[in-house]
Amino acid sequence: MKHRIPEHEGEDAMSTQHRVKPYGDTMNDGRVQVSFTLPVPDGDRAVEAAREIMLSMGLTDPVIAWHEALDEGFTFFVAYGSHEKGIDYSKIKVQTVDVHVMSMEETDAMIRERFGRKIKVIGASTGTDAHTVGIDAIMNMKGYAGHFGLERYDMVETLNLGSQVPNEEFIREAIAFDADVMLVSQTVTQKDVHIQNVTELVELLEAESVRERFLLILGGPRVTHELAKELGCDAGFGPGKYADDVASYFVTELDKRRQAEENLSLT
Amino acid sequence: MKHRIPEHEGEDAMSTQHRVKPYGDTMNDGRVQVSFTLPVPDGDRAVEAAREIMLSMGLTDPVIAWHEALDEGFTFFVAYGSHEKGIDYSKIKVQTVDVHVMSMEETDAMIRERFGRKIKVIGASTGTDAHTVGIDAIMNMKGYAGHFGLERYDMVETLNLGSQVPNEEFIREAIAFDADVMLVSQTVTQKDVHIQNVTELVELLEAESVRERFLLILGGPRVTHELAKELGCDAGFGPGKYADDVASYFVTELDKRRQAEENLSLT
Amino acid sequence: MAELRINWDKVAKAREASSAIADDVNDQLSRFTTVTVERSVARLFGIDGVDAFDVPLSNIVVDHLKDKNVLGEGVAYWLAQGVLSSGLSQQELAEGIAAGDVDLTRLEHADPYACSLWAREHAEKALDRIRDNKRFRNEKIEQFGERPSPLLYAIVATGNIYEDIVQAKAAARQGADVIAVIRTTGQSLLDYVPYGATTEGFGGTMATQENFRLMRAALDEVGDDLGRYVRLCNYCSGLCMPEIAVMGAFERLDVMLNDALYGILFRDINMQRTLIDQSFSRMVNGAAGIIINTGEDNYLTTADAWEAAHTVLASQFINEQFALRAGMAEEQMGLGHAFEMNPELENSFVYELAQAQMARQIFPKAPLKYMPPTKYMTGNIFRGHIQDALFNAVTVLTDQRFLLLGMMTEAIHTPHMSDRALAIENAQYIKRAMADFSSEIEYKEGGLMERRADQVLSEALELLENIRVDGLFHAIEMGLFAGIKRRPTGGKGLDGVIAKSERYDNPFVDLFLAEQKGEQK
Amino acid sequence: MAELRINWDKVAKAREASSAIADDVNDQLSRFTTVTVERSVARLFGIDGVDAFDVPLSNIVVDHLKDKNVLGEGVAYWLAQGVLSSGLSQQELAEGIAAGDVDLTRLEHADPYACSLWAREHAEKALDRIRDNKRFRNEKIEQFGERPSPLLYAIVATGNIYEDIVQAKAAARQGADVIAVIRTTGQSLLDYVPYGATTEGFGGTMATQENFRLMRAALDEVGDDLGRYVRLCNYCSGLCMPEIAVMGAFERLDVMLNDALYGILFRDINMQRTLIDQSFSRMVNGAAGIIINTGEDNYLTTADAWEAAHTVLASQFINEQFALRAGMAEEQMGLGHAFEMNPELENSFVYELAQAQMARQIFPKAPLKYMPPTKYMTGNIFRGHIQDALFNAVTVLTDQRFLLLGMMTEAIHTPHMSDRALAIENAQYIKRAMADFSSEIEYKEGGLMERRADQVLSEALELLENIRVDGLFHAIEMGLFAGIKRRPTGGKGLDGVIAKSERYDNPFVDLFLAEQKGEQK
Ligand code: B12
Ligand code: B12
Ligand SMILES: Cc1ncc(COP(=O)(O)O)c(C=O)c1O
Ligand SMILES: Cc1ncc(COP(=O)(O)O)c(C=O)c1O
Repeated sequence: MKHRIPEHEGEDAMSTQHRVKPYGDTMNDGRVQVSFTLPVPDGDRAVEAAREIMLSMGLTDPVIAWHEALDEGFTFFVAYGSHEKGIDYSKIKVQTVDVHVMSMEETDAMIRERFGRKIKVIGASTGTDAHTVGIDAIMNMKGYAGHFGLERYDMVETLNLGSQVPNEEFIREAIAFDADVMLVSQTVTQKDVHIQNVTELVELLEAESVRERFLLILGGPRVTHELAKELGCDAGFGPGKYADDVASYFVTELDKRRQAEENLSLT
Repeated sequence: MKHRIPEHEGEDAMSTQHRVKPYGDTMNDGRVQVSFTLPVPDGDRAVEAAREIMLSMGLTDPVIAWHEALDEGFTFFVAYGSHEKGIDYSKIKVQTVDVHVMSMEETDAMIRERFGRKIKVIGASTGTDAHTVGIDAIMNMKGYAGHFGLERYDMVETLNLGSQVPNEEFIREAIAFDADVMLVSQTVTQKDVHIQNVTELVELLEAESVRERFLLILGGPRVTHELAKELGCDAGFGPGKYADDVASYFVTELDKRRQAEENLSLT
Repeated sequence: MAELRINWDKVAKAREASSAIADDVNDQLSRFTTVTVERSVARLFGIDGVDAFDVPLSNIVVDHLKDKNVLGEGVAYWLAQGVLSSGLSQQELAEGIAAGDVDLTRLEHADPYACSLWAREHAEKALDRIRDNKRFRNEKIEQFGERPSPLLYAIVATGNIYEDIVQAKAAARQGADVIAVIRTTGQSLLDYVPYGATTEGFGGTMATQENFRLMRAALDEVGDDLGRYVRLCNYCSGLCMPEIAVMGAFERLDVMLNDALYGILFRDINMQRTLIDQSFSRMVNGAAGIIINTGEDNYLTTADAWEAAHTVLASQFINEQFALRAGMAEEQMGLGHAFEMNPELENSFVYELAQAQMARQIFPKAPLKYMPPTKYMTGNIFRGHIQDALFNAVTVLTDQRFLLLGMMTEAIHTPHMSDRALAIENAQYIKRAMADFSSEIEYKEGGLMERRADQVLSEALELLENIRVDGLFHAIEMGLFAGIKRRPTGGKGLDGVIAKSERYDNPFVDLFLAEQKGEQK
Repeated sequence: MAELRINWDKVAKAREASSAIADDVNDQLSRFTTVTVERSVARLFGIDGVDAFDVPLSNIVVDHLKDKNVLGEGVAYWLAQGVLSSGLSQQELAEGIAAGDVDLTRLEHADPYACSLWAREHAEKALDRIRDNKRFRNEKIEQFGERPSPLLYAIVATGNIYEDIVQAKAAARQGADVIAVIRTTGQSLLDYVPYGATTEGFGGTMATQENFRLMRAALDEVGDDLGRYVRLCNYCSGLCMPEIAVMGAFERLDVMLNDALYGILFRDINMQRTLIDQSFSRMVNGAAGIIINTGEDNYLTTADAWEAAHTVLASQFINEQFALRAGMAEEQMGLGHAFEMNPELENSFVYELAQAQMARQIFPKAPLKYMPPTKYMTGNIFRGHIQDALFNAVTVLTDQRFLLLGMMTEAIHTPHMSDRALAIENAQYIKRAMADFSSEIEYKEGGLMERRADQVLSEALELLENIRVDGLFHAIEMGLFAGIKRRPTGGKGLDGVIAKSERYDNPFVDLFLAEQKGEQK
C-alpha cells in the first residue's frame, strides 16, 4: 500500500507526454463530462440510449448521472465517461497567425520605415450582423481590454463602416477608400450564416477581380485562423485577440508582399 | 422561404425514428455539451488538443467555448459539438428486472398463498462502506419517497445489519438467520471499490458453496441490473427503485424457483 | 417588499423634463406620417396577402400612392375614395393595384366628408376584431387566474417556426409564462413584413402574421392543457413598427418589444421615421391591451453598466412620456432595464439590487422587463449559470414583473431546449427559496444602496435637463445613449417619412386613443 | 453584519444544561483510559515506526502492556520505568518489545516519583516540538496577513497522496485557503494508524504521519509562492482520535475534524471509548493551536434539516462544553452546521439564513464550519451549482469562518480538479458580489427568520434539558441524534477501554491544559 511511485511520476511518463487524455483527479483517468438531450421519452430505454451515445463517442465506463424529461418526447442527460484513447499531443499542429506581436509604437515605426505612408484599413460588421463591439474593439481609439485600437495608431488610417453592411457596399467602399486591409467581423453564427456571408464576400471580390488588392482579415467569437483560411481570407482572429495582434500581422504580411513585389520588379 | 415542411414532420420521420441523434434546438442537429480538463498548459496548442479530443469522439463542428488554466499544467475546457452519427434506437435493448411490480398488499398475499411462511431478508452495506440510507430506504419501516420499506410487510422477516459489514460476517449472519434473500448496498464507487467488494462476496459465497441458497440482490446509486448480473448477483437496483420493486422481484423469482423445484421433485 | 428611501423631488423634476422632451419631439414630428404607418392603416382596413413576387399588398398600395405623390392624404382617404367611387372592396382594390388594373388617384369621386365617415365606420370593424382578442385574453386569464410575478419570459430562436413551436411548448410545460419569438437578423431593416409561415431565419424567426397565428394557436393549446394563459411576445421595433403592432393586435399577441430608441441606436434607423412609427404603433399596442417592452437594457451591452446606469433611467422616463402620449396605461409600460454589471466588481449584487429596486419604486405600476446578464457571460457555462442565479435573486427581491430568463450559454448560441429548461429551473428555485426574503429585510438608511440609487437618479435628472435644453435629436447625435451617435437625417428609412397634407386622415388615432381612455376608467 | 434578536435567556439555560451533561459524562469516564490514548502518549514520547508486519510500534508497546494487564498504570509510567531501569531510550525499548527482547513489566526498578519526574521532563520535549510548529504557523500568518472570512475549504480525495498533492496545489492556487485530505473509507475503524506514504485509498487517502508531512511541505511551498499561509486539515475522529491529534500536532496541521458523536453515530464506535479518546485528543489539538471541526452537519444527511435543526444546535452546545473541558479556547471551536434543507421547500433560503445567523450569534467567537448541500444534491450538476451558490450566499451574509466548498458533482464522484476550481470560482464570485450586503440590511423584528431561530433554540433547549435528566448515553440510545440509535456497550472499540490504576500517570494532561491556559491569557 505504501511507497508506491504514483503513476504520473512513473516509468510511462514518456508515453504520457505524447498521449494526452482528459484528467478528472488522476492522471489518465480520461474523465469527461457530457450533457445532451435525446428526442425520446424519458425512461429505462432512454437511459440505455444515452449510454450508447456515450459508448459511441468512445467513452468507457459511462455513468448516466441525471436524466429528466424536458417534454413528452425529449429527455435531458448529464453523464460522465472515460476517454481512454486520448490523443497524440506531439502531433498537434496549431494553425495560428504566426507573427511576432509588436507594440503600437513598434508597428507605427515599422510602417514609417518600410512603407513611408499610412496603411489604410477599412472595417465592417457585414451582412445582417449588427454586432459592432468586436470590430470596434479592434478599430476604435479606446480599443478593448487595455489594448488601444487602430484609430490610435499614427500610421494607420481607418474607416469603420459599422454594422449590417452589405458585402457589395463593403467592397465599393473599400475600393473608394483605396484600402490595404479589409476587416470583417462576424458574430452571429446560427445556421452558419457567417460562413455563407464570408463565402459570398470572397466570391464577390473574386468576381470583381479585386481579391488580390486587399489583405482580407476575418474576426469574431467563433473565428479561428484555420476557418478564415478555409473561407478564402488571409487570416482570422478570435476571442482574446486585439488590435496589436491584427496590426502586427497585417504590417508583417504587407511588408512581405511588398518585398516580394520589389524582388520581382528587380529581376 | 415559406411553407417548407419542417424536417421533423417531413418524409424522413421514419428513418429518424431509428437513428436518434442528440437534440439542441433542431431535430438532428446532434448538439452535445462537453467539459473536460487536459493535463497540458493553457494556450493555442491546448485549444487545438481540445478540438482533437472532440473530433476523436466523433463530434463534428467543435466549438471550444471556454478554456482556462486550472494550474500550470492543466487546462479546463467547455465545448460543444455535433454527434452526427447518432445511434440506432430500434436496437436498444434494456436490461432491467422484468417483473410486474406489486403493491405491498399484493406481495404479502402472494407470499401467504405460495409460501405459507414469511420470506427472510437480510441486508447490509458491506465492506468499508458506511452509507446506510440506501439499504434503509429499502428495509426500514418508513421506507423512502412514499414507498414503505420491507419491515412493514407482514410476510417479510428482515434483519438489517447496518453498515461496514465485512463480507465474511454478512455470510455468517445470513446462514444463521436462514435468509432467503441477501440485500447488499454499495455507495462508494471510487476506484471501483464496489466491484471488488461484490466480487469478493460472490467468491466467498461460492467458496462456501452457499451461493445457490440465497437470492443475492445488489443496490446502490451506480448499480444497474446489467452490472449486478455481471458481478454474479441475481438482480440489481439503482436510484428510483424502492421496496415494492425489490419485493415484487424476489417473491416472483423465489416462486419461480419453488415451482421449478417442485416440478423436479415430482418427476 | 423592502424599499429604498428615494428623493421624490428629483423624480418629479425628471418627469417634468421628460415630458417637455417628448412634447418637443411630438411637436416636430406631428406634421408627418410614414409609409409603414400608412401600410398599417391599410392592414387595419383588412388589406392582406402578397403579390406574385411576395410583395405585401399593403406595400403595393402605399408605394402606389407614394409614387403618385399623394400619400400625404393618407391611405384611409384613398381607400375610402376607392371604395366609394368604385364599389370594390379594399382588398379588391389592392389586388387591382397589384395587377396594374387600378389607379387609386383616378377613383377620387366621393365627397371627402363621406370618405371620412366611411373610414371611421370601417375602422370600427378593425377595432371590433381587436376587442374580441382582448376579451378572449381577459377571459382566459380570469378563468385560469393571473400568474404571480415574476413572469418567466423565455425566448425561442430556432429560425424555423415549427421548431420554435416545439421549443415553445416544451418551455411552457417547463414553466415559462411568456414565449418571445426572436426575429431573424436583418428583418428590422426590411421596409415590409414578410408573409406566411417561415422556416429559415438566422438567430431568430421571421415575424409574419402567419407565424404569429401558428404560435398563438400552439400556446393556447398548451395553455389549456396546463390551465394557464401562456403569453406570446414579438417585436415591433424596426422599419415596420406599426404594421407589426397591427399584426400583433390581430393575432392576439400579449407583449411586444416597442422602442424607437432601440432602432435608432442599434439598427441605425432614422430617428424621425421611427419616432413617428413608434407613436402610432404604441396606440395600436395600447388599444390591443398589449404590454410593450422598451429596450434600455441594450444600452448596457455596449456602455458600462456602472457608468451608464443613469442613461437607462433617463431613457425610461422618456419612454414613459412617449407611451403616455400614445394613450397607454402605466400598466402596459414594460420599461426595460438590465443586470449587466461586471461580475468582477465588488458589491455588484448590492448595486444591481439598488438599481433594480429604484426602478421598481419610480415606476411602481409599470410591469418592468428585467434583462439577465449578457455582456459578461462567457463560454464558462457553469459560472454563467451562477450569474443568472444572482440576477434571478435580484428579480425576486425587487418583485420585477418580467424575468427574462438568462441562459448559461448566452455567449455561445441561441438557446438549446435544455438551456431553457435549466434556466427555468434556476429561476423557479430562486423564487421558491427566497419567496419572502424581501419582506424579511429592510435596507439601511443612507447605506451603499440608497447612495447608489440617489447617484443614478441625480445623474439621470441632470442628463434629462440637458436633453430638455438641446432636444432629444441632439442628445442622440452626441452619443448620450449607449455611446452610439446617430444623425437626425442619417440612418435607414428617412425616405419613408411623408409630410401630411391638410386633408390627411387616419381615423385610428382617435379611435385607439379613445379605446385606451375607455379601458383606463 | 445584520443580526437577529435572540432570546439570550434560553441560550444561557441551554449552556447550563450542556455543562451538566458534559460534567456527567466526564465524571463517568474519568476513571478510564484507552489503548489509543496510551498509544498517543507513546507517540508523544517519541515512539515512531512500524515492525516487520507494518504494526506501529506504539501499538506494540500498548498491546504488550495490555496483554500483561498493566495498562492501567499508563504508558508514561512504564516507559519511565523502562528507561530509568534499563538505560535504553524509549524507541529502543519499543523496538525491543517488537523483537520480543524486552518485557517492560520486568523493568520496574525505579522509584515511582522519579518516574513521574522523568515523564514530566520528557513530556516537555514533545511540547517544545509542538510549540515550534505553533510559532512557525503564527509567524507565517503574521508575515502574510490573516485571510479574511470565509476561509475557502477544499477537499482532496484521490486516495493517492501524490495525486492529492497535485490537486491540493492547484486548489490553493485557485484560491483555497484550507486543504482537507479526506480519509479512505474504513480507516476510522482501524485500531492503529497506518504508516508511510500511501497511494491506494477509496474515497480518500490514508491519514498517516508521512502523508501529513508530504502534504504540509507541499502546501508550505505553494503558500510561499502565493504569499499566504495555506491551512491543512485532516481527521481525528475514529478509533485513533488522540494519536492522529498527536500526528497533527507534530506535522503542523491547522484544522482537524474531532468529534466523538460523529464516530458513535456514523461509524458505530463505542461511545465510552470515543468520548474518552475525544477528551485527550482535544487537549492535544488545543495545545497545538489546531482548530477542531465538529460533525453536527452530518446529522442532516440522514435526518431532515427542517425537523432536526435543533439537534444540531443542541449538539453544538454539548461539543462546546466538551471542548471547554479539554481546555480549548472558543476561537478553536469550529462547530459544524450545514445547509441541507430540501430545495423544494418554500423559503428554504430564508430559513437557512436564519439558522446560520443564529449559530453565528450564539457562538460568536467560534470559527464555525459551514457545510454545503450534500443530501439534496443530484446528478443535475447545473442545479447543484446553484444550490451551492445559495449556500455561498448564506455563508457570506452570516460571515461564517469556514466555507466548505460545495461541489456540483457531490452526488456523483469525489471532486475532479475542475469541480473544485468551479466551486472556488462560485464562492469567490458570491463573496465579491455580496461583499457588504449583510451590512446593508436589517432583519425584520419578529419575522419569519426570528421566529424560525427561536423555534430551533427552544427545541434545542428542551432537548438538552431532557438529556440532562437522562444522560447523554441514554439520549444516544434513544436515537435523538440523526435518528441513529447506539448502545453504551455496543459498537467498536469497547475492549480498548481500560480502568486506570491508582498509579495511573499521563503527564500530558496537565501540561496541555496549562499550555492552553497560557495561550488564552
Ligand atoms: C452585445 C450583444 C448584442 C448587442 C450588440 C450591440 C452592438 N452594437 O454590437 C445587441 C443587443 C444589439 C444584440 C442584438 C442581437 N444579438 Co447579440 N449579443 C451581444 C453579446 C451580449 C455580446 C457580444 C459582444 O459584444 N462581445 C464582446 C466582443 C468584444 O467580443 P467579440 O465580438 O468576440 O470580439 C472579439 C474577437 O472575436 C475579435 N473580433 C471580433 N470581430 C473581429 C473582427 C476582426 C477583423 C478581428 C481581427 C477581430 C475581431 O476581437 C474582439 C476582441 O478580442 C452576445 C453574447 C455574449 N456574451 O457573447 C450576444 C450574441 C452575440 N447575440 C446574439 C444574437 C442572436 C443577437 C440577435 C440576432 C438576437 C435577435 N434576433 O434579436 C440580435 C440582433 C443582432 C443582429 N442583427 O445581428 C447571439 C448570437 C448567437 C450565434 N452564435 O449565432 C449571442 C451569442 C447571444 C445568444 N446566445 O443568443 N446583441
Ligand atoms: C448521506 C451521505 C453520507 C453520510 C452517510 C450516512 C448514512 N448513515 O448513510 C455520511 C456523512 C456519513 C457520509 C460519509 C462519507 N461519504 Co457520503 N454521501 C452521502 C450523500 C450526501 C447521500 C447518499 C444518500 O444517502 N443517498 C440517498 C439514498 C436513498 O440513495 P441511494 O443510496 O442511491 O439508494 C437508492 C438506490 O440506489 C437503491 N439502493 C441503494 N442501496 C440498495 C440496496 C439494495 C439491495 C437495493 C435493492 C436497492 C438499493 O435504493 C435507494 C432508493 O431508491 C452522498 C452524495 C449524494 N447527494 O448522493 C455522499 C457520497 C455517497 N459520499 C461519498 C463519500 C466518498 C463519503 C466518505 C467516504 C467521505 C470520507 N472519506 O469521509 C464518507 C465515509 C463513508 C464510508 N466509510 O463509506 C461519495 C461517494 C463517491 C463515490 N462515488 O465513490 C458521495 C457521492 C459524495 C461525494 N461526491 O464525494 N456520506
Ligand atoms: C426594444 C427592442 N426592440 C427590438 C429588439 C430586437 O430587434 P431586432 O429584431 O432588430 O434584432 C430588441 C432586442 O433586444 C429590443 O430590445
Ligand atoms: C467530525 C467528523 N469526523 C470525521 C469525519 C470523517 O470520518 P471518516 O474518515 O470515518 O469517514 C467526518 C466526516 O464528515 C466528520 O464530520
